[in-house]
Amino acid sequence: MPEEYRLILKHADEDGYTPDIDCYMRHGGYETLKKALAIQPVEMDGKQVTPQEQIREEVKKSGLRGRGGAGFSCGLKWSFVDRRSGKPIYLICNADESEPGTFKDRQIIHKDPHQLIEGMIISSFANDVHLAYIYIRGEFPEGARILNKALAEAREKNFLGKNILGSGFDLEIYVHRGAGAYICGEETGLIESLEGKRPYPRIKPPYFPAVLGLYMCPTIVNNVETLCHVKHVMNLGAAEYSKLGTPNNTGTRIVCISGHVKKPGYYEIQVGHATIGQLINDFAGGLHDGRKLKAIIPGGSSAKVFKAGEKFKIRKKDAEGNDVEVEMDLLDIPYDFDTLMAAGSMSGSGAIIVMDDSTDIVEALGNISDFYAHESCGQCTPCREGSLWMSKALNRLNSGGGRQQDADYLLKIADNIPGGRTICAFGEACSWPVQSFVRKFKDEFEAKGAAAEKSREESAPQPVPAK
Amino acid sequence: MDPVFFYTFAVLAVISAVLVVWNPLARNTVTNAMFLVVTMLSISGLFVLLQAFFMAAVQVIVYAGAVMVLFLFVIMLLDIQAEKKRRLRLGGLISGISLSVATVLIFRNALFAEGGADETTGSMVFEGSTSALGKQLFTQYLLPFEIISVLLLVAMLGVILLSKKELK
Amino acid sequence: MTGKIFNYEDKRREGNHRMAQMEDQQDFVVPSGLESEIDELITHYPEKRSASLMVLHALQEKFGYLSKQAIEWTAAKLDLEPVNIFELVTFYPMFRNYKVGTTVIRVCRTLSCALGGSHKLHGHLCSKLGLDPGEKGPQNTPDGKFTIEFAECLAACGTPPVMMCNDDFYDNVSNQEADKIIGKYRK
Amino acid sequence: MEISLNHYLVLSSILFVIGLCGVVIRRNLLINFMCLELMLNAANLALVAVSHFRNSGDGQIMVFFIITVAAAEVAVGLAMIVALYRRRQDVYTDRLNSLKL
Amino acid sequence: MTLQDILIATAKIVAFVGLVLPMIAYSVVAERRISAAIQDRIGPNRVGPFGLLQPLADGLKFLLKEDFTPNYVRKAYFWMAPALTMIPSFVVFAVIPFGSSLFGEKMVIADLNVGILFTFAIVSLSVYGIVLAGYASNSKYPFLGGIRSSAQMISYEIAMGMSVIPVFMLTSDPQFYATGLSEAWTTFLAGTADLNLSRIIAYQSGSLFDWMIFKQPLAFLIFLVAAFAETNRLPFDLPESETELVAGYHTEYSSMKFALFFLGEYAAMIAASALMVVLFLGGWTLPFWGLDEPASNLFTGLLHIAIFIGKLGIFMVFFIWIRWTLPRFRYDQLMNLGWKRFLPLALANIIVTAVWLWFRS
Amino acid sequence: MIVERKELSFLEKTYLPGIAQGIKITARHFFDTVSGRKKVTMQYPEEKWTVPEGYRGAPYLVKDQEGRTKCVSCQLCEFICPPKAIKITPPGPEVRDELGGVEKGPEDFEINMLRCIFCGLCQEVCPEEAIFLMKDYSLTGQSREEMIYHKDKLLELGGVHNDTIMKWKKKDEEARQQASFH
Amino acid sequence: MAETTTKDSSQAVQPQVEMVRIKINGMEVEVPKTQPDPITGKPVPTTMIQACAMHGVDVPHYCYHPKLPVAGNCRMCLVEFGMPAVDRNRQPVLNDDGSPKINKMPRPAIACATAIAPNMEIYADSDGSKEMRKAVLEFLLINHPLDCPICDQAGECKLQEYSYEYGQAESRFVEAKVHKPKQVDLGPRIMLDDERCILCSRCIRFTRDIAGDDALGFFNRGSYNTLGAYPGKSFDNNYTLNTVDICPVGALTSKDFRFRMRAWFLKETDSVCNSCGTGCNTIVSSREEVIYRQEPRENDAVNSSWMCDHGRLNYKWQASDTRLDAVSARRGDVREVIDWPRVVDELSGKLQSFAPGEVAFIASGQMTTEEIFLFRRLAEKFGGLRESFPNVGEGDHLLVSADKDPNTNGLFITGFTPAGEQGRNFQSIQDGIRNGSIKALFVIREDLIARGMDAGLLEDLQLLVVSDIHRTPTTDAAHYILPGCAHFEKRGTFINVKGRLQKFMKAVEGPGASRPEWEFLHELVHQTTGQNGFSTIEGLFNQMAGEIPALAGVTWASIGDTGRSVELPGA
Repeated sequence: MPEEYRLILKHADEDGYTPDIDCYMRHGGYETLKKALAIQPVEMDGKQVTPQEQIREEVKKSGLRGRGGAGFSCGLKWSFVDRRSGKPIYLICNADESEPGTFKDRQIIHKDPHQLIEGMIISSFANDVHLAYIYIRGEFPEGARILNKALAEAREKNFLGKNILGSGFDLEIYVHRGAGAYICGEETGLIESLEGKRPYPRIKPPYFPAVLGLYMCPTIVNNVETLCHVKHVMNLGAAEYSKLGTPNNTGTRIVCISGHVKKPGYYEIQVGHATIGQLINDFAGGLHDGRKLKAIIPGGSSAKVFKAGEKFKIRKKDAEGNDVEVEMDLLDIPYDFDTLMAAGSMSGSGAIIVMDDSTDIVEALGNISDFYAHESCGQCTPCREGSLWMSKALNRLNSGGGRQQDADYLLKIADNIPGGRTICAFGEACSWPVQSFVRKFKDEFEAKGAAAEKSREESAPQPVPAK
Repeated sequence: MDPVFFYTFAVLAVISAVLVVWNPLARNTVTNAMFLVVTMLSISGLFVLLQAFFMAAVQVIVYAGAVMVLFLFVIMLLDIQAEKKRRLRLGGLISGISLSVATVLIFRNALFAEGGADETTGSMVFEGSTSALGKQLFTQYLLPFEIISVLLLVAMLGVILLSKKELK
Repeated sequence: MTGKIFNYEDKRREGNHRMAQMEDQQDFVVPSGLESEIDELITHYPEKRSASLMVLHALQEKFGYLSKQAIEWTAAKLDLEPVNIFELVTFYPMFRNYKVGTTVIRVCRTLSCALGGSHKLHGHLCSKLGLDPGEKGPQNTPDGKFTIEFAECLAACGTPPVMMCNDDFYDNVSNQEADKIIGKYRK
Repeated sequence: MEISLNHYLVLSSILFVIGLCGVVIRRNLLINFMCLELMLNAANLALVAVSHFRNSGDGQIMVFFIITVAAAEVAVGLAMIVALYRRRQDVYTDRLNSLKL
Repeated sequence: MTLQDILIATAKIVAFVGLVLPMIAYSVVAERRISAAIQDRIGPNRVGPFGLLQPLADGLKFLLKEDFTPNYVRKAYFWMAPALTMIPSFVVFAVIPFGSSLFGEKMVIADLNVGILFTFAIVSLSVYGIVLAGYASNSKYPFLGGIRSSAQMISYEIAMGMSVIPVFMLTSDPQFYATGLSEAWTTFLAGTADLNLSRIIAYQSGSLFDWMIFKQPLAFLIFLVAAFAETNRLPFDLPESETELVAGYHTEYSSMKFALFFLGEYAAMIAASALMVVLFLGGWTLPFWGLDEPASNLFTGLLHIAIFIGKLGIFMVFFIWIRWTLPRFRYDQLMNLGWKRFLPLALANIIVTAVWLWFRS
Repeated sequence: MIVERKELSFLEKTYLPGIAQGIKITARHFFDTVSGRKKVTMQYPEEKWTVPEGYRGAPYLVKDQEGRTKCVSCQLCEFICPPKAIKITPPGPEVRDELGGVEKGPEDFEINMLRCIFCGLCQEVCPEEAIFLMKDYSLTGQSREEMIYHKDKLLELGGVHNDTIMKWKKKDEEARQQASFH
Repeated sequence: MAETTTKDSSQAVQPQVEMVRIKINGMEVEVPKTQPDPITGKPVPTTMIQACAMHGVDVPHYCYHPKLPVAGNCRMCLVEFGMPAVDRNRQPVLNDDGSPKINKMPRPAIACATAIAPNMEIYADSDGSKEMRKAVLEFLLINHPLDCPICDQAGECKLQEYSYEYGQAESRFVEAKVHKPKQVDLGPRIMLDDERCILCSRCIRFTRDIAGDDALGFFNRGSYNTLGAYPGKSFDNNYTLNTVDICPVGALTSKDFRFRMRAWFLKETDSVCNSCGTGCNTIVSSREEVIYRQEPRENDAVNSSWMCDHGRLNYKWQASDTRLDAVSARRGDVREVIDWPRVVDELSGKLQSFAPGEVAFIASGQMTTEEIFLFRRLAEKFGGLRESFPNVGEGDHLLVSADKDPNTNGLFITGFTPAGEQGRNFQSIQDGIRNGSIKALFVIREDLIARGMDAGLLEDLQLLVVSDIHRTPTTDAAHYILPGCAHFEKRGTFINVKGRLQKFMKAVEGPGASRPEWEFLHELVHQTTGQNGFSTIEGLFNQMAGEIPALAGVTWASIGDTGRSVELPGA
């Protein structure tokens, strides 16, 4: 059984580890920052390479992938930033952790806020950012307080403010609180929200944050965990860091396991070093006694569901770099970015939700669907109307008004929402669960609908839902 | 009586034939066609004088009753407007007149040559009896008759093909 | 785990329809301390408008809800039209433009917590406070002390069921624990 | 005065010449066509007259064939005129001067 | 041709017209009364006893109404057309034997050897009246009526002509003439040739089943239907269909000109009925009481005329009856029926008859 | 809807039986009338003609079960009316309470019965099923004005239409279930 | 769309833009690489929808409006498209025949916001694109109340049009619809029906970005999103009714037009607003000689697609009770109704009986250019003083001009009153009447008593001829009243404050005996000067253009629907 490899949460659950700056500095905090600020320009290929460029190169080389959901390369994201416009560049830490099933950011912020702040300062330095924000969910008032306190401490120690540690680098970080909107986790929605508007995601093109972000200036939006990793990349060096995990899926990541397991919680593992089965059975203690696995949502509620016992044919590169096709059991799939993608789902924000055989799958989907209907911002048509439609249909199905054709009915609705038809990825997020649940558990949906039809028939003359 | 009828019909035929070709009063194609009908009927009358009753009837049925109705039908269908007054083509006029003169000359030779056709009395033996005509048609002229019938069939097919909307 | 774990009689959204009903707060005065705090907040942003969420948070913390006057005050403060602020207030479920109890209990209803028994917890709390357990929208106790409502994911899915009382967060809430918490806030 | 064969032949040739003139001079396709019929009729008249005066049925049989052919010709000809008109909206020969219709 | 011939012919014509015109008039009354009865109405019953003077009133009305000539009509044709419609219908009567003989005169105006050809020739001309009326009116409904009628008439003429050929094939049968005819008939038919209409009557004399209607039922059927089409009667009244063409070719006509169309139509009906009586119903004969021989005295002569008129009446009533029974055909149906049904049927009938005759000989 | 046509037998294809049948029917009428077995006249107005199913008589307006005018003054009938016999006066912008929850109703609705050709297009086009061709055929009046039927008269003549749609009621209930706006 | 802007002057000023070759529905076309931004006017990349519109391909859309910023939220304009393929080195991949290889993109793009790129292929009519439209329409319609019979927009509703074209006939939706507030009173001129709203945000963008009054917003969230104004705050700026025009559905309705007439009955006439000197192009909708509404007509050189509420609603006077509808002559104390031929006869006789200079002429900026031209001729004939009054009010930053007369420049350009000399002769005329040197006055469309003339002074005149459209104290004093026509009732031209010559068409008939002024002026000129003029407006205009240097070369036909600029005297 693979061991946990704690990088971010190294000290988090240690006894006596407190979120204040002294404790952090005792454990070697802010050393990496000092190291980074001390980097000297070097000559390479006859060109002057600034320290900032060196850090960015380092992050790029480390293969660090965003931990927010999409798994996009962090170094690449930074490289898109428009540095020639002359407009200020902003950094925003996306701490609007709203994906159901995910609770890692809360741990980081509550237990080790300075790690985040250090990562942000390094990232800001690397990207010439002088004003950064932490957009934290409204539901984390405690987190906001902790962060504010940590920021004040850092400011006091001159890790923030003017001329940080004498390097001539200025940076200010502020905490901005959201107010309970899932859509603020979408980076352009977040930017709009930060600008004080309704968090309607922006159309891309033309409003790519890296070019036209906050106040129409280039903006970097990174997840909490990603920014923490930046610190560790700089600490370990890109080469060392990229040895963690598997190629192209480097580093560690925090996996949040919830649902019907004995020991739900967060486990930091090297990416790809543990399979889903190991995560559920070994780390999380397996299912409750006497229960059988029914379904797994591998990456937050918007990821496509896996049905217990599914087998996958996955193309991957073997040791010699040849493409081979491997058949894998669901529980044998390594928990990394690419394999899950190949299996038709995604690792998303690293949240595994486990459902055992006591779960009514239709009701579970109803719950998810309700969530998305509630959280749809209502800006663009397919998601606005489709999410509520699906939720209404599922509510009807669950409250005894179902029809046998409701499974197809749901699929037809869900198929009209994703695939680039909406402004942001919320369209996919709300339709993928419906598509995957209904496709994989169609018999249950149809059985429920048929049962409802039958009972209505028996208790006639109750009116059938008007067609 | 005969000369009276002959001249009546002959004059009628010639006058209306001229009016078919050139009508100073009306420039309407229907009028032309109607005068042609009159010509046809006159000729039919002449056939009667010549004791060719069957031919007379066929002349009326086919020419006046069918062919000319077809002409009228086409004229009306195509909605052919009255012609504008147009200058005659000089070339056409010259060639027309010269052709006519030539034809008249040719005919003159045939008509008024020595020993020309100047019979005045046809005997009444072949008096246009329909049955006699029929017998001759179906015995002596059977082959041409059949050929003609094939011709009619071919014409029919041709017309159907032509009048289809799209010629492909 | 028995019986239905989810309750679909969802009338929660009724709150959304209260847009036209704005609470009038005749005695709305922003204390100078709060105002200077807000002025400080505004300096955090290059553009004033950005501060609107933080200002609204601050006002709601002080008054418990956002009245008509609060919205108009905010708009004036940030050089905006009131409609701009009202758009935000109606969008974000954490902002309330209606009066609530002194303690607002928010129970997470999203999948992990639902699997972990949050509906049971909600039902327990309601019956304890004498409210309708079937109702999912916000409900005030007659004494005005408590408001209970469902909330979407509170991001502590590993320790269900979870709830928040005002700004305080409680996870792994058993029925007994819930009773204790209520007792604590009743004082 | 007796009416002789010559009378008929003269009449027939007059009609024939009129028809011929018409064909040559007129430019309206339909009228050309009518004149053709006129010429055929003139020929018919001559044939019937000859048949009568020469006392044989052959002339009439000939006429019978001519009438049949004429009917076929009229049907085909008019169909062609109609087809032509559909394409060109015109029945004047001098304007139908391009080989490719 | 002697003066006496001319006088006799004139007398016959006068007598015949004197017979036909009232028939037309009263067939109009009959039409109105019968249609009324069929539609549970009463019909004209005010003028004279039982409305018998109605034709008089109608005629008066036609005469006194304003004769309105619309602007923009083609005047010459407009005036000519009604006459052209009426004349052929009357001319057809010339060859119809409407009785055996009176005072030794055959009761037919012109006893032509090509009688049937004559009738077809004339019938084929009757289309001009309608076509020209349509053309002359310079108005779209009459125009459409004219176009329709020309196509319809040409089409049905062919079927009609084809349908009677077997009849004449039978009557020209040499065997029949060798054996079948009585002396009275032989003298009566002296000097007539094959296509003479009296010969047909002679052929049909004898027994009831010698009537062509029984010998050539198919020919009768086709002829009957074609007769309906040729006279523009329902169900083939497309040239004048009121509902679509607003009376078609005579829309623009009024007063006496309209009356001429009307007369023409009924005259044509009577002519067609008369033809059918002659061709298929044994003409003026009846197969009993010796009425199938040419008349030898005045009484039988008159009786023959009465028989003829009686038979004619049956057809007239049939014409009228059908009008109130069947709906109008659609134009394509009409053409289909003519070309694709009747023409092949008529041809087949000819062949069958020919084969039968060939086998018999 | 597609009507299946049954294949005709040979005899039927000749139409002769059909024609014979037709002649039979007309003959029956003829002889009935001629023999006087059937009375040709009817003692109108004491005796009234029984109007057959599907008869198109005069168009009238109807109310729904709660007595509301069903017409919402959309003016489609006015648009489609071939002889332009219908004239609707729209209500104008004022919100009216007397309509009973119906957002819009006609201020006046005129049908000129002298112009009306009873074609039924108004009934066919009506999206609210508010106008119906009734079986009235003897419309009389002493002046042209009298023959222009106005809204009140049309509604009175039309009466209540008992349909099952109950659009406004359903709308009300649905809205009330979700939240109240009134 | 953009190409409808006037071709003559505005096009020439713009710098030449680079052209890009793209394919739309398989048809190869060239489009400019950039387009001016609707608000700032700066060049921005041409979008797919603009490119399609330039070549006559209609991409259905709701939220997109050519004159507003792009929102991209309705998703109706989603189209499939293809881009030239590139290999690893960003070099274009070529087909065998050397043409660039086009890869169809896996995800569609919204045509309203996606910029065109060289060799791009837009598949606006592909099955995939149509399928997406169908889906979007279904989503839009599930919560739409479908109350077309009630809705004022029916007949000009985009939802109806596109449903007909792209939608499906049946609804699959069996759930309860979301119900939102109906008959919301947004402001004095606007009524909102939230259930019909498809949340395209056009109105919000218009009021925020064009009218500059951020009054509208969306409340709530998701499918419960509701358009509204801040409770208790009235949506009341001078441009509110434009939101009704741009609303693609019937959510925003004009209280003035609400439930008054169905769109399909209305006859539309091109006209020009006469409320101020801007001369907004309008469409006057009328049915059976009643005007029901006035809407802006697109003209980028004048009013873009907008119009102020005041001008739009300023048509009611056309049907007012005070309209003059009879020609009358005052004989002593008795007013006699006479007919036009007689009044022209009498007037020309009487006018000619005065010595030169004894008749003064007063015109108005409400008259059409042709009428002023004829009036000047008449005045020149009698050599009298000429006068017109300035009419100044308040203007604004957008469309409302301070000059309240639509044709002040017409007065200047025809030389009736030279520029800057309005109102200068009034005193002299009054003095002239007083001292008897002026014996007659011919006034058109001006109430002298309201301008401060003493009513008694008018009594001193031997002849007072007044032509107006409404009854005024001056008309009451007149010897002859000549009822004129409102600009809705005749044809003519106005020249706006910026010197744009625009023509307007006749929408309705004038009341009673009223007659376009140019008609009787033409007759008067003809009878008094013997000059022959033209008896049609086209001929009259062309004749005028020949005599006025500023209009040289202009003909009635060449004015076009959107007018043309003319040189202003002194400009």
